[in-house]
Amino acid sequence: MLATLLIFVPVAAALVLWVVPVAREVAGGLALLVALVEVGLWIVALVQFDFADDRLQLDAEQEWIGDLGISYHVGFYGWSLWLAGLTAVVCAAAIGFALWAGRDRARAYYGLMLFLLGSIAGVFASQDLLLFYVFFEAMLIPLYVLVGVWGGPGRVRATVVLVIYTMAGSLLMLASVVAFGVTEGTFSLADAGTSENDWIFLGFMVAFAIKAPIFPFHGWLRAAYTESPPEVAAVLSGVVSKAAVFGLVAIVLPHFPEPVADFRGLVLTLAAVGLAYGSLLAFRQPDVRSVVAYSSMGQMGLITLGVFAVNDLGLDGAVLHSVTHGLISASLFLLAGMVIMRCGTDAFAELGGMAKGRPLLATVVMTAGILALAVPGSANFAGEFLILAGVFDHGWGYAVVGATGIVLAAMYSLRLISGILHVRRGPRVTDEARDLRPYELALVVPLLACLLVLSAWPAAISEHSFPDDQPERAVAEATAP
Amino acid sequence: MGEFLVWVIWIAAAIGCLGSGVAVVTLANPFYSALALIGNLASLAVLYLLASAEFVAAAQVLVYAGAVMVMFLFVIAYLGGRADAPWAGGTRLFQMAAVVASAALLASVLVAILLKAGGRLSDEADVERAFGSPAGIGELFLTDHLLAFEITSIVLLVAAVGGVVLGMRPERRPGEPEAQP
Amino acid sequence: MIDTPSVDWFALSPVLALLGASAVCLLSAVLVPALARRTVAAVVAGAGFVTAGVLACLVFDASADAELQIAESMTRDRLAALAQVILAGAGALAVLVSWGSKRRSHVGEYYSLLAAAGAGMLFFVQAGNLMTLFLGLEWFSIALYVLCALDTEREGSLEAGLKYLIVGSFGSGILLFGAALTYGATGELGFNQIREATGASDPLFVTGLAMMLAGLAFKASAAPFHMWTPDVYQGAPTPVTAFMAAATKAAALVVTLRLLTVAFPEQEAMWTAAVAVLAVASLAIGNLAALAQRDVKRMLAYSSVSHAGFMLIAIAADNELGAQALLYYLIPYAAMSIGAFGVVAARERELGVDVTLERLEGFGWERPFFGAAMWVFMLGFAGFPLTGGFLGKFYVFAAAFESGWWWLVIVGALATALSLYYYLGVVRAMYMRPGAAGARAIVAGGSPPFDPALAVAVGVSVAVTIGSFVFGGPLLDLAQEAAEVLPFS
Amino acid sequence: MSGPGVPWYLAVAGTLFATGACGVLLRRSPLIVLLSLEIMLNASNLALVSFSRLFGEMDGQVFALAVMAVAAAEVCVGLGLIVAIARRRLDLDVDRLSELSG
Amino acid sequence: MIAGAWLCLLAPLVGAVALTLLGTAVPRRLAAYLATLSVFVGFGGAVVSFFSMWARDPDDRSELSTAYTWLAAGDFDVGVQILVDPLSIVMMLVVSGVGGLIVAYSIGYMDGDDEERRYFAYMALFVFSMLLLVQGGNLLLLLVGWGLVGLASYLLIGFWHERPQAVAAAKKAFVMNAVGDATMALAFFVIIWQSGSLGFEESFAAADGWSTTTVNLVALGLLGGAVAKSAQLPLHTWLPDAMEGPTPVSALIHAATMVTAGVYLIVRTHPIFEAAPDVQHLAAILGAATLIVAGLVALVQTDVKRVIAYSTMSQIGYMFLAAGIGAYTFAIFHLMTHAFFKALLFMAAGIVIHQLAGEQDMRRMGGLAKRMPKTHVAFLVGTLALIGIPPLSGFWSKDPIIASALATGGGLGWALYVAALVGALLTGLYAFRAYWLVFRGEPSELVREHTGEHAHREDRVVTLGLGVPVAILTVLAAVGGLVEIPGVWDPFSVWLEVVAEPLVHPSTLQDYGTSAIAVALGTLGIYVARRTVSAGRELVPWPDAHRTLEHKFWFDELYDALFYRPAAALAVRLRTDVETPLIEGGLTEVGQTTSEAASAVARVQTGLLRTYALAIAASVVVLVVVFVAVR
Repeated sequence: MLATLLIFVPVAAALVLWVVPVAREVAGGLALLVALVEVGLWIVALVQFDFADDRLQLDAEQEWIGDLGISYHVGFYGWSLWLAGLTAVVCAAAIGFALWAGRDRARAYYGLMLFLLGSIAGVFASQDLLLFYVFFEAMLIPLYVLVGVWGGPGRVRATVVLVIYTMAGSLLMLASVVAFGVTEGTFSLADAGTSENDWIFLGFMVAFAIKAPIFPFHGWLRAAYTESPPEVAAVLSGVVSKAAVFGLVAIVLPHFPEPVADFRGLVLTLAAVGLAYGSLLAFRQPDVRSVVAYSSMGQMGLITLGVFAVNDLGLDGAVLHSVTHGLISASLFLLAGMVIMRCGTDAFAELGGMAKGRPLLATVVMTAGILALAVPGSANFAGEFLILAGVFDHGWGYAVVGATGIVLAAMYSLRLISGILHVRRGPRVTDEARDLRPYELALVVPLLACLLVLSAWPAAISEHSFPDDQPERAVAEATAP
Repeated sequence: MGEFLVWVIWIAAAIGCLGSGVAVVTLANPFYSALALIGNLASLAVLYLLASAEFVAAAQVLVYAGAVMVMFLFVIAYLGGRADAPWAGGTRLFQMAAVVASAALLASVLVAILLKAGGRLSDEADVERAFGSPAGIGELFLTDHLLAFEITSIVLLVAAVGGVVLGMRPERRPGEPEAQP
Repeated sequence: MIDTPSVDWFALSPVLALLGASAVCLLSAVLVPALARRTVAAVVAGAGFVTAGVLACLVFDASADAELQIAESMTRDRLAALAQVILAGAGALAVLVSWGSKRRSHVGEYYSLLAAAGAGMLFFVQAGNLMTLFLGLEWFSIALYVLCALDTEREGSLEAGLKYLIVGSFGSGILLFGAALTYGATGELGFNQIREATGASDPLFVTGLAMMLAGLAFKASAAPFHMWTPDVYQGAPTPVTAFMAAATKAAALVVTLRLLTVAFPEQEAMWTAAVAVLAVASLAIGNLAALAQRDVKRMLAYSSVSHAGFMLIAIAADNELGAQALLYYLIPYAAMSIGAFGVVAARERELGVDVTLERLEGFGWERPFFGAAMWVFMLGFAGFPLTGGFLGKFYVFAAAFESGWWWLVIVGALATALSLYYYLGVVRAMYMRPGAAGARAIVAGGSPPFDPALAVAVGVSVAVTIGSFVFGGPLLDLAQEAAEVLPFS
Repeated sequence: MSGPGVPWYLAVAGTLFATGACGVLLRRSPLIVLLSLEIMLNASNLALVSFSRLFGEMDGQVFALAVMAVAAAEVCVGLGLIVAIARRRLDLDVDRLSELSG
Repeated sequence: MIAGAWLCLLAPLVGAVALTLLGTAVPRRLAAYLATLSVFVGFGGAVVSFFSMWARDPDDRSELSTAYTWLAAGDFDVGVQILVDPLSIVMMLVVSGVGGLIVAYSIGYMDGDDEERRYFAYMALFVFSMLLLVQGGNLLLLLVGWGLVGLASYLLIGFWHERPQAVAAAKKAFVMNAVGDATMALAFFVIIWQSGSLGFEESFAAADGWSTTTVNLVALGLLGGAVAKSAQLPLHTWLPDAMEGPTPVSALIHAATMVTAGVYLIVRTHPIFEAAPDVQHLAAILGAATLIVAGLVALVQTDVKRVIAYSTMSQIGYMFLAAGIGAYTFAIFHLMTHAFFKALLFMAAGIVIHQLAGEQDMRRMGGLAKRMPKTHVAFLVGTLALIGIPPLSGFWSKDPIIASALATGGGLGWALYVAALVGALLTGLYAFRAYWLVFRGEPSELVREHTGEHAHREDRVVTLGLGVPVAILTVLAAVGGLVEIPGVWDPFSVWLEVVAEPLVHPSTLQDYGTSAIAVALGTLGIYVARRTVSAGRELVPWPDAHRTLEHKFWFDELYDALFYRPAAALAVRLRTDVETPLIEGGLTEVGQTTSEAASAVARVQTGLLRTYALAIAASVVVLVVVFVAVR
């Protein structure tokens, strides 16, 4: 029941916003309120959730299309609950940011944001293959408009590439969904068996590889992340990309054990290449958002490494890192947005020296940057460590690349921090560029606070994701040599 | 003897039919083309007769060659039969393609017929004298093909309405803007 | 004494209702004063379509078992009834879209022809033998030829009318010749009798099949028989285009399905392959050509070609799931088509010129309702979830996969990805290039009159588009009941 | 039946059909295109009539009669259109009717 | 005892967090006091732990305390746990004690800086991190502390963030340390892979059963981390640059505590190194190489802080040497005394620098002995302790290391022995050169300007509180070595032996003989340095050699050419040659191809009726032909 509420409360609010003509302030306030309610609902869900129980919880099921075995079936496992929580928190911050930045055409905007929130929650809750696909695609609808209408000057191309590229992947996945569901006779994730078909597997993989994105399927990435409004980029990189993680863990691993084993080398290689490639590119990008964009790509490669390690360490690490990466990349995008609001640009060439006289900004940017580089002790580090320790089973090379990634992450994160904060004052940094306001702090600090709390106790997630009898165990057994 | 005569008539009608058909397609002036079509229809009527379709043949001459073609001629006369060279317009390549396509259509149909010719096609049923008579046809129209009969009338009605609507001078009040969709 | 056959008036009642409406409209053109003519004619035509739809529902309900009547010239079954419901619904929406058009002349005749065309389609899907098939086809075709050309003031309309007439007659001629050859090969006209009479490898028979397939594909505007479609859709009055896009295709595809599966089961290897090839060609050509369009109606025309491709995949699947998919697909497709053309009509009436993508600029923000509706239709066409278009595509893919046409599924998926560019292009034009000065300058005479009928039509279309997704289960059950009448092996 | 057999009729029908098609493909005057279409329909009629004779059943003849009516209907609409076009002082040339393209 | 240890760990953390959260709500001075207080509370905790540990039986001097599970996945779990044993207590005392003194010193030193509060928050964070490093009860927590000290180091080196060199140095330090973190992490992955745990006990116990390759890999990974953190060859280049930070930072992080963490790591994980003797010897060799190279480079440096920095590298080289040959107790002993005298040197230099308004170039100093007598005494004590002149602390701790090298024997032992002795000579040279340049000779223009009419300023420095910590450290540097006198008493070794039993035990003869040689060499160095410097000559008169030393053996240039530039170039090349043309350009190309195809298809649609009919006719023909053919 709670799962249903998590999905449809924001969707209903979106419909209300679209239909009822309210003032822009009211629209924004309502949206923020609903987003906070969503966070509250999630907390209720967290409290009600029994992590010792490995069954689906907070679930609801309603037959939808009987003859093909399709139903509206939602619910959470421990690990997907965390992803839902990430969604609620990041979306609330993003909506808060939008409220502060003052987006025009408020009703349309906030409605779309809420719709996006609902559909992402739907992705993480769905337990039916077709339902998953529905939400997976539904996410794109608001994203398309949000980027296309409220984005930067290159938004049209960005949206075209984003939507067509990701849809091309999703449609191949639809083919796979059809093939798998028809073969199995059901679309229920719980009831469906396993498949040995490489092609069906590849259909899913391509979709998730594009969504994540994994090298070399990331052509849409830079344009989409840099042309979006910052808060949309925050949701896009922080949360939407995690839909791929959900897909991999909920669909690919349990239902395609043999293809997973066969293609593991390839996927791990691509993920490792993506990690190194994204990190390297991030190191030489000219502006803040591009850096975050490519670093996101690298981190998604890392998460993929963890998922395809298919063992406790890798999977727990992947979930943990999904959450932490979601929080940190959202924070960084929001911070980039705040910098842009002040200086009109996020190009390093025109920034710098902002630490002087802006202690709050400096502290927050520094904290975010340090978390982003996964300094040991941070939750990000914990996730990264688990993932690499997990993937070590499958070859030390991946771990070596991952370790290189640690160094590269340090390089680009420090460059990012210094580019904003340090050395001489950039040409666009004027005295009007004030320190962070309390409202802005209220947006970013909770995200960072979540991360710090998780840093103190990463086991909160890593220990409460996959209870006994995990799906990945089955995979491991099926694929044991 | 009767056989021979039938053959002669048949061949004459077939030649007339095909020749006039070619004439319709190739003559420059629509007026002559229309006249050629009348010839074509008439020779077809002969073929119908030879195939024991008396009523159809009669209808062909009366309805088709009579009524329809008269309408045609009226329109041609109304518009002034402007000449139109059959080989004008379009590239050479296109014309070649058109002819080749028609020839291919012909060839494929003929091949299909040829492949079948030895079989059932040569095995004609015996028919009574009444075959093809108005009575027989009328009965069919009222029984098995009742619906078809009714529909034919509707089709004609629709066409009539359409012809009237299209051919009518548009009622336009002075100063009225052009009609919009 | 001739034994006149007993006629199942109930089964014919939808057709008759529309014919009656058509006749009343025609009379109104003469009897009703000019001022009230539009109201009377439109209401009568609308009522005719609604009545026909309701009656078709009743027939659906009462026809659990399929029946052949009057020497197989007519079929009474759920397949036909469901198709009739869809067609009648499309007609009713088309009437609503037509209401606001600024037509001054021939109003009565217009609605009369619209109702007549609808009646023809309703009859067409009931056809049980080759003769009724041909006659039904000509019935609605002739009405449509006239409707296309009815704006005699506009060159484009006349051009569309003549093109449609000539190419259409050419197509009908081929269909007729094919029917003749089929008759020659079997000596039978009824579909079921043909199935029983056939020898599988009869050259005349397969030639006939090929030609009839071509003729029907022509009506469904499947590539490469589609080339008339963009020209005619663009030139014809927009409400007529809406009706044609939704209804003609639906009727033609349902009849294609019926003819192929009922009369030609033994040639299935042959025609499924042919239909698959047509489907691929339609998907490729329709989508590619649509990419290059600036005129929205023309773009939608090409999009209808690509959708014909999708639905042909369902036919090529040659299984019950495919039939179900086709029948379901038609529901949202018809709604989306009419809705989309309805929105185009709204813009057209606002600007007084043809609607190009450039002229849609800012439309979404100026007219939020129409903008949002168009958004829904485009998403539906593109097969996004939350619209029936998605479930339709999904079922088509499922059907194709079930009969082993996995590569058709891939082609369909890629084609959909391609189609996104232009569907979203419409959204892009409406929302993302706000208010170019040029578009406002040509608005004819200030703000357009509120057109409740059009709004209702678009609203209903949206409701059907989304509703068919949410209530996909029950609708698919209906489609399945309809599909059951077909004799799949 | 005496005289030529059904295949001969069919041969004539086929040839006629191809001739009509050729006319549609080649000619620019809509009037002659209409005439060519009539030829195509008549070719079908000839086939129907000969098949009707082949099977000794009159269905084909009935069909042919219906086709005749349809042909008349098409001509009626076609001529109406041509008149309307002529009234708009447009060239009676199907090649000139190519505003709608692309 | 455990409570004391926890208090020691958490007090600085509380201080750091409180300062960060309170921000400008606390006055600057109060912030400074809070930080100092928190560190001294930590020191108090450490002292408590020390005494309660002292009271225990030597076999029972180890306790592991787990607060909660920090990270867990499947069977793998790591707690927030601290290990209290003699080794960690020594380290706790040094870190919190010396740290407390340096933080107290900072109160005066940083007085008036714009961002004092931030500074003290960072300092407290550093002390917490360092304590976590030494107290961490498992390898992962050790790595966490390891990373956090690197972070604090980064923050503090770059504290003056408007100075480009400072920011660059901070980044360089962090990145080089990240390399070390990465190799350590890799070693840990191997350990997890092999033993499924990161607990000290479990992994050390498992190490015996590993293959040579495995254990070598693990040890190499750990050594990589140690080398990076302790600025040993070849990952040493960041340390001199790190002198861009405030001087107390240099004293605390880059002399007394953090940089010696590598030594702690080797001692802590000695079972692994002992299982991989080749790698352990490598550590010794690297230490020896570093002590010579750093000593040589220090001969020509002109920046007083850099001289001390190189001397730090050099001294840590001794410690590595000791750890590498298994003289663990001496390594830690030297670590402790080094913390005293090196912190003292830095703080004394800091006073000088403070006095001279930030000037760090020794060539512009001179003659300060009379003008700043107290500072002079402190510096001199530090210098002599560094050189190893008895009875100062350095003498007691360095000579046993050299003697242990002798006791190791073999070719390696002799080589190390010679290197260590050469190092002693070098130490005397560079240390006394610095002393002479700064304090003796004629006062320079600069010195006169800043000390002439304001001679009382040293007093002001004292009143600011700089004097007290320096005085304490002076005492410690002087007498801190007396806890271990070879042949007389060895409580320090006994204290530590329960943690790490040394592999070598130099005989008394070796000890005293070596001491004699070392002291002689040191004195020789002093003498030569004094002669040369007072004559105004360079210690290294040969131009080529001088230039090589000035360029620090071209390590920076080498790394720049080997790693940084290729990486940056690769990043740029990837963008220009892969990302833009292939990944993004590929999409554009697909788009263009599609739109070309689209216009081609649209061109076919000529608008000419007859082409439409032709298409239909042709298609029908094809259909018919195919159907008839395949029927």
